[in-house]
Amino acid sequence: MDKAILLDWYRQMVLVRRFEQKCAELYQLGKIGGFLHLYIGQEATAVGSIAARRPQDHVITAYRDHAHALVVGADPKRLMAELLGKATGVSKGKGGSMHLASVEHNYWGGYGIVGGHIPLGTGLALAEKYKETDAVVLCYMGDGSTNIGYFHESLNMAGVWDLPVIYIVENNQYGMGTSVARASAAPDMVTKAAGYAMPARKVNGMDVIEVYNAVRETIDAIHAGVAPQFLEINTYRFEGHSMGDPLRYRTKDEVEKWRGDDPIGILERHILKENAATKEELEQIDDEVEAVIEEAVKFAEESPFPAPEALFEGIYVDN
Amino acid sequence: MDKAILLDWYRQMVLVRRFEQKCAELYQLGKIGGFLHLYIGQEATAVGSIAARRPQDHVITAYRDHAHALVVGADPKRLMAELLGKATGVSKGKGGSMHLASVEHNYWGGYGIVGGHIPLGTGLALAEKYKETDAVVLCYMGDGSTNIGYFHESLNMAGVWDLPVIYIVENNQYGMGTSVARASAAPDMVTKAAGYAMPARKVNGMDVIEVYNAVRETIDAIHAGVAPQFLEINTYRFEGHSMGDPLRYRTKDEVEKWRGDDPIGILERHILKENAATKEELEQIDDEVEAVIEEAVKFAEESPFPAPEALFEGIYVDN
Amino acid sequence: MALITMRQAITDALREEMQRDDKVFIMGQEVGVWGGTYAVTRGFYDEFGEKRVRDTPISEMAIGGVAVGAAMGGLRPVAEFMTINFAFLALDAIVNHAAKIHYMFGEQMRVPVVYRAPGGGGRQLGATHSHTPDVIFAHFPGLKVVSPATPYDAKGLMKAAIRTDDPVLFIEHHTLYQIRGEVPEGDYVVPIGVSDVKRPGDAVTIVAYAQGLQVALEAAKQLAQEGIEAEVVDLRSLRPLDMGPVLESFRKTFKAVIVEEGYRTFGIGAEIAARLQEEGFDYMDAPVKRVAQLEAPLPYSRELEQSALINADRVIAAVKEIL
Amino acid sequence: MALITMRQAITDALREEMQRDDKVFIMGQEVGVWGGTYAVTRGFYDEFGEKRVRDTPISEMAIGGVAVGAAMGGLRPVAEFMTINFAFLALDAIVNHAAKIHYMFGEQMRVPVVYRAPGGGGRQLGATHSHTPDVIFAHFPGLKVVSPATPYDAKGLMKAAIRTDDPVLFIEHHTLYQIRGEVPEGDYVVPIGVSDVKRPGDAVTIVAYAQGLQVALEAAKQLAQEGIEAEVVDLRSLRPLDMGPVLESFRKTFKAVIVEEGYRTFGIGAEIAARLQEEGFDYMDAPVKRVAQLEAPLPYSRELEQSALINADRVIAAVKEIL
Ligand SMILES: Cc1ncc(C[n+]2csc(CCOP(=O)(O)OP(=O)(O)O)c2C)c(N)n1
Ligand SMILES: Cc1ncc(C[n+]2csc(CCOP(=O)(O)OP(=O)(O)O)c2C)c(N)n1
Ligand SMILES: [Mg+2]
Ligand SMILES: [Mg+2]
Repeated sequence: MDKAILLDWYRQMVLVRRFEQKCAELYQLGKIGGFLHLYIGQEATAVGSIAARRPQDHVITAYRDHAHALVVGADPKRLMAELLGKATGVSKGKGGSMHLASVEHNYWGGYGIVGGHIPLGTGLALAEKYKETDAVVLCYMGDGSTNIGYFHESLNMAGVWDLPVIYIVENNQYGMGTSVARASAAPDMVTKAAGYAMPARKVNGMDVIEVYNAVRETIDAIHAGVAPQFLEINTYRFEGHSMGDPLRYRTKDEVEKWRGDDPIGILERHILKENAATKEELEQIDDEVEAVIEEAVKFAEESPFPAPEALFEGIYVDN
Repeated sequence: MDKAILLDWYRQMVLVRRFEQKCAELYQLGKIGGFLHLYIGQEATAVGSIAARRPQDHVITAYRDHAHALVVGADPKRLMAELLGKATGVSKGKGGSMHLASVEHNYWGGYGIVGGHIPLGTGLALAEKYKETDAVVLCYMGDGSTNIGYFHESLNMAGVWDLPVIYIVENNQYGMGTSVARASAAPDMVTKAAGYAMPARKVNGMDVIEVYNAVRETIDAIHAGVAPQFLEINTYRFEGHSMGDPLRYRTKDEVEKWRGDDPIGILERHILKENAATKEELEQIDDEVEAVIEEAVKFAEESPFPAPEALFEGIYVDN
Repeated sequence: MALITMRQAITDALREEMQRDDKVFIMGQEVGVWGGTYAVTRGFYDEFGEKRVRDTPISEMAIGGVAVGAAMGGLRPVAEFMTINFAFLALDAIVNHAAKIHYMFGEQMRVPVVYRAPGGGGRQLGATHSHTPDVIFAHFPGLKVVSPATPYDAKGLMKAAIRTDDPVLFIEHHTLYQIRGEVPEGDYVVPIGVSDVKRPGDAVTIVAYAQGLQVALEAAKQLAQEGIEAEVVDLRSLRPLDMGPVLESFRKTFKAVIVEEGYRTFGIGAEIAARLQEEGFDYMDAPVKRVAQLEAPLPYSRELEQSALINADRVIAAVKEIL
Repeated sequence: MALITMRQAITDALREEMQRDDKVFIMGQEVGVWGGTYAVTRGFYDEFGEKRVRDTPISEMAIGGVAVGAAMGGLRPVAEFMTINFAFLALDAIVNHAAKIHYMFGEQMRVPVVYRAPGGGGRQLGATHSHTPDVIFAHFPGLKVVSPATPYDAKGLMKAAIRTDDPVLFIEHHTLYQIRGEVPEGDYVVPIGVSDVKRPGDAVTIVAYAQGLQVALEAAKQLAQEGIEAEVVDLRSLRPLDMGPVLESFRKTFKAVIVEEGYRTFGIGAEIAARLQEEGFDYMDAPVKRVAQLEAPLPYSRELEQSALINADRVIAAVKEIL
């Protein structure tokens, strides 16, 4: 892998990590409200997979959506502004943490209803196929969401219509407090693809290079005519489901074990081992990211809240 | 197979066939209204499978529900009365063709929302497991209904909770005008069970003996501790989906081919070959069935329509 | 002007819009090979091909949601629920996604989807298949909800629905497909959110829509024979709800009866009555009356079902109570 | 009498009913190991075991429908939707099955299920997670819908809901869990379908329920400081809807304001206003006013969200308009 690419991935993963940590802080300060779901521990998935897409390919996910927004290239300032409910936010302060989007980057959000976005991603793929482009859709979802009707109906419809979509299950082992084994009759995610005759593959989600390669190959397979596709990316969220999670459902040991596989640590060790950069160079990246975050927070804090009239703006296109 | 049993199955299958034919007539006469879905061609499924259940085992199905009602032992008079919208009907004339039930026979209906009864059957199984009985649930459904969210969520939940239920897909090759291949990404029904880690088996639904044996063995498997279970029973409906089907979606040849496998014909040939009965004895059964049907129609015709007050009766148990 | 059925009017609107704009396509159960269970899209599969006339599996949640995604992606889907009863399964997709995405993401996306949904009672289809649940969809801002009663309105509203960039639920009462009416040859649009006086009068205002309108017109005809001239206002759209013509009529008649096929409690008529007393209080000569479905799950048995439904006699009785 | 929170009152009702009847059990997302996302069932998993406190997958359709089947089979499920927003996904199971099975099969089956559903706005959860869609469920006969506003009512209504053989949707407004009130020690039941005067007065009738009741009481308190004594009637149940105490109050005050958190158009207040003018026409001194949610998908940003919601000031202003 090219050295510049590795460093860019490192930068992105650190950006996600620091962004999320900052969000947690701002939540404690009461500046972010509502629900807040952090991506810490899962960074390699968004970074590796989105690195593999071309600009015309679409991204859509659930409410754990900050990372995807940052990685597609949305402006951290406008993302932070959204989290603070500001008029300058990507969604004008109306969406909040669960509803980030950046359509100019083909990033379609951010959805709070578990599984509700799966048909939306499927529909985006239908539109591309209909328009006869070669774009594909990366439709991310959690392990828990595979048990909802939306998952079943969407994957089946995509299969019947051969739609260019990759269903990417970010298996972080739990849906809230319920482990995969307690929620899924078939705890192996890839077996769920069988009922839709869909090619499926397991990926180590702590290794950004493996994620990248898997998604790259899967996009190629779609271009070769085998669509839709299914990927199970195994990962772990190091923090609670959302702020205020009592964390009664998993042991400290389990968390520690997974923290040993921190995807940033794995990439860092790889970079150092391959002499792609020095410790100092990586620290410099950390500092650059820190500056980006500070700037984002400053922008967000200084931005105005939506004007009262905004309440009735944008309900309809045609009034 | 015991001779008396074979003859009884023959009688049941003929009863279903004649009952359905009579329904078609009464529909043309305007005596039956609403939607009417005939079971002609599929008789071996209801007869063979219900023969395998014990009285404590439950039966629940979709709107193609006359056969199951007859075979569990509900009174043909009250079934026909229901179809004519009479107060003496099993559902007091309120349910009609799609909502036959006979709870005294552990037959829970008859449901018009495709897939809507699958969680109900699953819930019945939960109740039995909760009460620690050995009863199982036979939950029938069409091939088309396997594509709805209810199917997915119910089978998964049953799998997580190890519920004593057999999901029986009556694969008659079409959901209305849509063939299995055009509706299911995985046209092989049994592969759909993989996503729930559920044992699954294909059965020839034109052979009542094979159906009986398969269901018998599956109930045994549940008693041996392997639950839930999945069966795909392959069959064909000889008539349209419901009355007024334009039948544009399948060829005459295809229908003829399947008519060659008429389950009543197959059983009749088997009976004659095994010398279990003579042609005359079978004809006598036909006549007996004819009398039952005539009696049912007479009863239904002579029964009163519901009184006007019935409209507001039974909306709530506690008013 | 041709005298055509409402079915034909909807068919014509769909065909013309598909010819006009190749981003318009149809998806739903049995819309293709079968020709539509109400024969509205008969012949379309051959005419436009399977790309633009897409038979779906029995998957209402996906029909609801995939159509939204396709609309976000630049298409203009006309997604059909075989009946509105089955749209219950898509409520989340309709209300949480179709209706909210434009707003919730700060106007980054548009969702120009049309959901078609035939429905209604009176055909002995039993409690689960006979709903007129229009009000529950009309409750949510972000969605537009229309339900025409005449071929003219049906064609013009369908064109408006397909052309607007907002999501529209287009409700077709199945007993109206046979209704005939005059429809001009050329292209025209009936604006969404505009009520319409269907019959002038000065004795009483009857507010109705869809099948209720036909019942109301029948009642008005009979009332006229007794010299009572009812003004009949057709809402046509339930959201946005245009109270203008209703209030105007009320300020002239001082009395109103609302006719709807759905249940009375928390029904369409409740809102109309509430608005009339709020905005027309000084003109109220009598209580505003509501004629609606009696509150029971609709039974199968013919007479029993009919006894729960609205009819002209009940409307006439309500009018006479307040005259 | 102990002063306890509404959360505790519901917890106590559930625990006591589970102790009383071993057919009562709980199912839902995170009700077990997690202890309930609103901590209502905290400790239950250890106390009653996984058989009676069942964590489910994220499968709302199945939660809705499996509970119906279990109830048909003789159990008394208390099935929880984590929030009422997610109950949209179970609308079909609730409306077409829970609510109709008893009737549609000629009373052969009973469906004694309780659906619990917390909900409401005001917590910056965004448009999809902040609904107060109570009215759409209350529209359908066959279902009972309750939504208490005080700990006393919550406990008594939960017991009634579990004990009735009919399906009940039990809506809990999430901002009320912290409200404290007096609750007697022993077993008691608050009947479903009985409205209740929560504050006597003679100047104006304020009709409310759930979170709206707390807003109404706050407004009444402030009005009293100006010498205006409002009578506040709590509906408690939305179906069956008990208009008795509302009408009785109205015949005394001649004026009414309805307060609800949900959307105004086709909302709860529309029906109350319609009924008041139908049944209390001769007592109407002024239009019946409605205070409800402004009609936009609820935005995330705090002030903007708050601006759409009801509050005491808006109630006071409405009262003053008609005094
Ligand atoms: C339809 C629906 N049901 C329930 C919820 C509540 N809920 C939010 S997130 C979540 C867990 C989802 O788990 P998973 O899909 O594994 O995603 P993860 O949080 O692990 O990323 C639940 C139950 C919801 N938002 N939507
Ligand atoms: C939720 C829902 N969607 C659509 C329908 C309309 N519909 C009734 S039967 C049917 C086909 C079902 O096919 P299948 O499950 O194969 O059963 P079969 O009729 O072949 O026995 C459809 C689409 C319905 N009743 N319910
Ligand atoms: Mg997860
Ligand atoms: Mg079939």
